[in-house]
Amino acid sequence: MSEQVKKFLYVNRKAPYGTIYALESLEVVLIGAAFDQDVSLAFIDDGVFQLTKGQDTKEIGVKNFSPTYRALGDYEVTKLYVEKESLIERGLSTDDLQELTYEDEDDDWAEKPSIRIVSRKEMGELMGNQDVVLSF
Amino acid sequence: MSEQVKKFLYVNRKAPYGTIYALESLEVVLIGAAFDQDVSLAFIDDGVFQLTKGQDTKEIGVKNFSPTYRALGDYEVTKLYVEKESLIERGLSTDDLQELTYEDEDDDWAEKPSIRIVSRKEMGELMGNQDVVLSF
Amino acid sequence: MKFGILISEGPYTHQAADSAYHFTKAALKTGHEIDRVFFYHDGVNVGTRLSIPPQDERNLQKDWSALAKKHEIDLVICIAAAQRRGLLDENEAKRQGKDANNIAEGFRISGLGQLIEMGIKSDRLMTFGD
Amino acid sequence: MKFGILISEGPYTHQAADSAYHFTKAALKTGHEIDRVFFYHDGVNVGTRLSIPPQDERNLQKDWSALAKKHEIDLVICIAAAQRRGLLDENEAKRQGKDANNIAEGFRISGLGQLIEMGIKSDRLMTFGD
Amino acid sequence: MASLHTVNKSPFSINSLKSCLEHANDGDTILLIEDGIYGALKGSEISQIVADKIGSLSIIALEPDMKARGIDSSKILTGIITTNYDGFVELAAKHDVCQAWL
Amino acid sequence: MASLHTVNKSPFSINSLKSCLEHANDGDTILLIEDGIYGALKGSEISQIVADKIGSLSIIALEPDMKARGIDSSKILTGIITTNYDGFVELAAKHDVCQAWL
Repeated sequence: MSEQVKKFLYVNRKAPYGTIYALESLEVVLIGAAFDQDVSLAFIDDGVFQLTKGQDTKEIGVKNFSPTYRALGDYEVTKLYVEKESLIERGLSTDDLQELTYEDEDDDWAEKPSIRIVSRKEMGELMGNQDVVLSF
Repeated sequence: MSEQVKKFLYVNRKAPYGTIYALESLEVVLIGAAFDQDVSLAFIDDGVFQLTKGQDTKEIGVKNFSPTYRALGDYEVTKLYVEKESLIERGLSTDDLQELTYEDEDDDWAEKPSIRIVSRKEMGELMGNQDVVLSF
Repeated sequence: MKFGILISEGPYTHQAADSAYHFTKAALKTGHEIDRVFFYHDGVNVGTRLSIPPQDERNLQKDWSALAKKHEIDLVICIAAAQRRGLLDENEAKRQGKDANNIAEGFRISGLGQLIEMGIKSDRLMTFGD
Repeated sequence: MKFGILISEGPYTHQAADSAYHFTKAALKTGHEIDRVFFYHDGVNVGTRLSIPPQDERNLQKDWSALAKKHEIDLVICIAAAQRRGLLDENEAKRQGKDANNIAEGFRISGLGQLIEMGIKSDRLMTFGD
Repeated sequence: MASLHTVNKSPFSINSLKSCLEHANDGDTILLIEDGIYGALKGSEISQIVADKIGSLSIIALEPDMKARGIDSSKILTGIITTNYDGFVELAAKHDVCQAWL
Repeated sequence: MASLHTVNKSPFSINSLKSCLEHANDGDTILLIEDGIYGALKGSEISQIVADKIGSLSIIALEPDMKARGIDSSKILTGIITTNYDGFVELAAKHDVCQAWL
């Protein structure tokens, strides 16, 4: 099924919990990981809120899916591009984000960060260099 | 059922057709008219687009409900407050809006305009002087 | 004090039905009355008994049905909004020639007049939507 | 050229299902192929046969079913999204112990893999949503 | 008369909070719920607009929604207080009317 | 490579058009559909931001959605052209990838 390798970009622009898009985007990413495509995730605008640490949803009765981002490395989803300007506009810094890592099989399974902070200009260029863009 | 007369304000903040809120708001207003309450409609932000003239929905296959606003006078819904600043921000003037009128039974059925252009400050004061506010 | 609750968005997709549920529980706990909850727009979809949320998630339909039963709350689904979106009770299904219905226990279908009446009779009308 | 279509919002509430329909018709008319339409998020609600829109409005479920039949388009509803929202076929209803189903003719329920596959196999993936 | 306004949208994506701030009357209360709680963040590009209104308006954030989103009191503007669902009910009861900015 | 971006939200309510304009690359096309066509209006508070991009980007508005909303060509910015659904399909085919700003 997957002779062809395409560049897939998942663009996340919405905050978690207020709407379901962040969760259902993650569900696509997890299933998509089985297809051996070249996968990247982009977090821009309110999408950067998905990656914040310390989420505790007990009192709103909704499932906390933020730990799932930490599992992405095991699914070989290792390129999470986070836009610097989106963080700054929201008063956030990289310290507010979860630490996400993966083990690089080409580098003796060294643990490496999955989150790559990029500028808005770099994010635009990344978007322009894809075969399939899925927006959430 | 309606011994009590309350001030009802319907606040319309969304554009027509892209989403259903404008249409379903109008459906509430029409049903609500039977209850003999003191009804006002507010059009602010993108809600002002609901009242523009010349809407022609044939090519998108969606029902054009803009003529229904002209029927509101017959339902004794005669106070449609439109915010001046919202028009200006969108490059609109009152010339872009439908002419909506009602016949004033207290004034020998004289035909009078239903649309009242108000400032943002006046709109805020109107909102603060209601018993029930329904938002769409 | 008597509250009326208007829910304007479907379950899971927006948090509105959750927020309304937590508000309603808190109101009842602190000694207030909830007469009626009115479901409009996509809110009508809260009342389908066919939803099957994942086991580790809340079940909003069941939560609302249980709360309504316990506290005798009137759960009213707008008929016009429900027809557009495919939420039917047995009578409506029969009348419209449909071979199935999907309304859940504790919900009933009625007209928009019930929303206006709720606005008139309640001390405060609370809207949860998108 | 081969297009894949992703519909992410429910009918009537958002214009997405309309826009996707007009795009699909235009693509077919101008000589392109539409392999599959994938319904995700509230888009799954396009596939209920229980909706009864007002007589003077379009019927999006019937429009999609007819277009799919005429042009042999695969209309796929995401199973995970559908379960949350109460959209079931006969098998799912049986498996889950539900007493009714509501899927319309021409639609089928399947997994998210069908969306990824559509992305791989189509020349362009078009998203219509909110 | 005083109104309780609820805002449930992120101010970075949607204009609800901005519109609410421009329409609320002195003495009104704005309760930030769901994604609306992001309007309480300090150091953001819209913080100053919110801060300028604190005082003439009472601005309150719903704790359960803050916690869900990983935001504690240290991250929000001085002068914004927090409450829980019981407090939400109390606010609704003590204001004359409630208006939702959807 | 060039992308076709679709924007279906009113720029007065939601930040999709703004974000799209800031991320699109020179030579890309933005197609305004549904409530997105309000982004083509001239004389609005956001017109200048859009006008500044015309040239480096191609900005196109979907006629059926303009007509539905009572907007004719006289009301839109110079340099924005219009198309119908057939044109939408052609645009999608001739760009390398399509990205929806929801």
